[in-house]
Amino acid sequence: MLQVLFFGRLREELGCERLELPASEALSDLDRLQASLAREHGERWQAALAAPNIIRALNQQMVQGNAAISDGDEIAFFPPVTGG
Amino acid sequence: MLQVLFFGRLREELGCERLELPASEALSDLDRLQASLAREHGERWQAALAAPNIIRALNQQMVQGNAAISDGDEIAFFPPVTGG
Amino acid sequence: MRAVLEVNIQEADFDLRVLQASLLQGRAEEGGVATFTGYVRVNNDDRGVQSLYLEHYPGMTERSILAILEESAERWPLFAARVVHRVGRLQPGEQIVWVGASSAHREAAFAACEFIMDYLKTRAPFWKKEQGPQGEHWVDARESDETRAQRWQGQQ
Amino acid sequence: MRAVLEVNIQEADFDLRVLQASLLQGRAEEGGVATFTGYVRVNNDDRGVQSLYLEHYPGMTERSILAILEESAERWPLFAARVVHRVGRLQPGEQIVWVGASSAHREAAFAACEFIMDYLKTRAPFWKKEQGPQGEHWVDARESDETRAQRWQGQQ
Repeated sequence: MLQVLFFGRLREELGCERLELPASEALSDLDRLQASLAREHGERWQAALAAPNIIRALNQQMVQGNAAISDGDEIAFFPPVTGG
Repeated sequence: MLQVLFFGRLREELGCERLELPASEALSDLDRLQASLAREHGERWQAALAAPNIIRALNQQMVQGNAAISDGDEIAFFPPVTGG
Repeated sequence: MRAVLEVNIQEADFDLRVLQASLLQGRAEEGGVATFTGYVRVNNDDRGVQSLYLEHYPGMTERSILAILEESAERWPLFAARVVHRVGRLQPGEQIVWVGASSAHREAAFAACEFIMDYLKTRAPFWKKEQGPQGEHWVDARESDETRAQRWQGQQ
Repeated sequence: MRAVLEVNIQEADFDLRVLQASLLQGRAEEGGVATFTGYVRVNNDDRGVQSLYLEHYPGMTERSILAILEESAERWPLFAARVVHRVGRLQPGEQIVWVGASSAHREAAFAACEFIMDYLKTRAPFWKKEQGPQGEHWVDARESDETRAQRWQGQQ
């Protein structure tokens, strides 16, 4: 399974904090996962996941660009951070 | 009168913390005062006041180079500072 | 000598004196401790902030800050470095974040402390939401924070 | 808005929490407080320092540090800046000096704090004398301190 997490404004826009999805060939990298999430859950998800500044983390590390994902991975999507 | 103060290692070398001198034409600037002090108080003063890194303050402000002094002024001689 | 690094993510407030003492551990030498403390904006602008909610990503938060501390200890000769960051609901004027670094060289302590804050602002997964009389809204990231973080890259 | 500036020269130890609170005075905004604390070297090198004596030039000390604080407040947008410096006899590990600066911009707080320390090290009339098993000696000024102070000149 893939654990998919959402935080901050994006979590609110999606109305979703956490998803579990079966790992599959169709979800083999971050770009494919994000496109699938945008496609499968209606207009709100499509709009929110199209934001240009979404940050992605794979197994709790920020990723620049795309990256392969596999069964057991934890993937997070979130807006730019504002701590400190 | 001129108030002349010494601090730190220089104070110890001279064995003197404070001097009062009558203002005079012969002590009209910092260079002349320092030369006079070196000349009038024996070898120890001459050696100690010849140190190249002595800092001078006039009325509690550090002075770079020479400066005129006049009656009522407070002059201090001291080694490089080591606070903080 | 390995630097002592510590990260605390907590709802509770923190005590500056206790934190600072934890950076010394009997190893104070010439030099010292540099710190930075961030506070919740007070209710003095037109938005009238009444409270702040800090969301974070448990697990990644601790990991990402520890990675920042490790990088700071590679760049500068530190005795210790520590970050305490609060989460949950905070009131105006309250302490949010504390960063401290100790070193025999004060320039190392200052640089590490500023580096840690700059990276924390752009690399650690926290999100601020402000509550005011007109409702609540998410705080936007500031470009200046990203610019400040980037100036450390390619620099030793 | 004029920055609140304060200098304390004292034999007594100081309380970090009280000092930090004095920099805020109900005006904390986004940004925060940067501080630096210097300590007496501990007895861990071959010279074996047992105690330290801090001599100063009463009157000029306060004046020169206030001038440094005023210059820092001209260079950066500060709410407040403060220096506490101890004099007299101190034991290894004790706090000697505390510098704090508060600002809405953390980079201003950091820069002011470091500027004040660099200038203090080279412009304020203090002299350290160490006491150890081989007797006592005056601490020599370090060239690196003068170099660090000079880098602020001609820089805004």
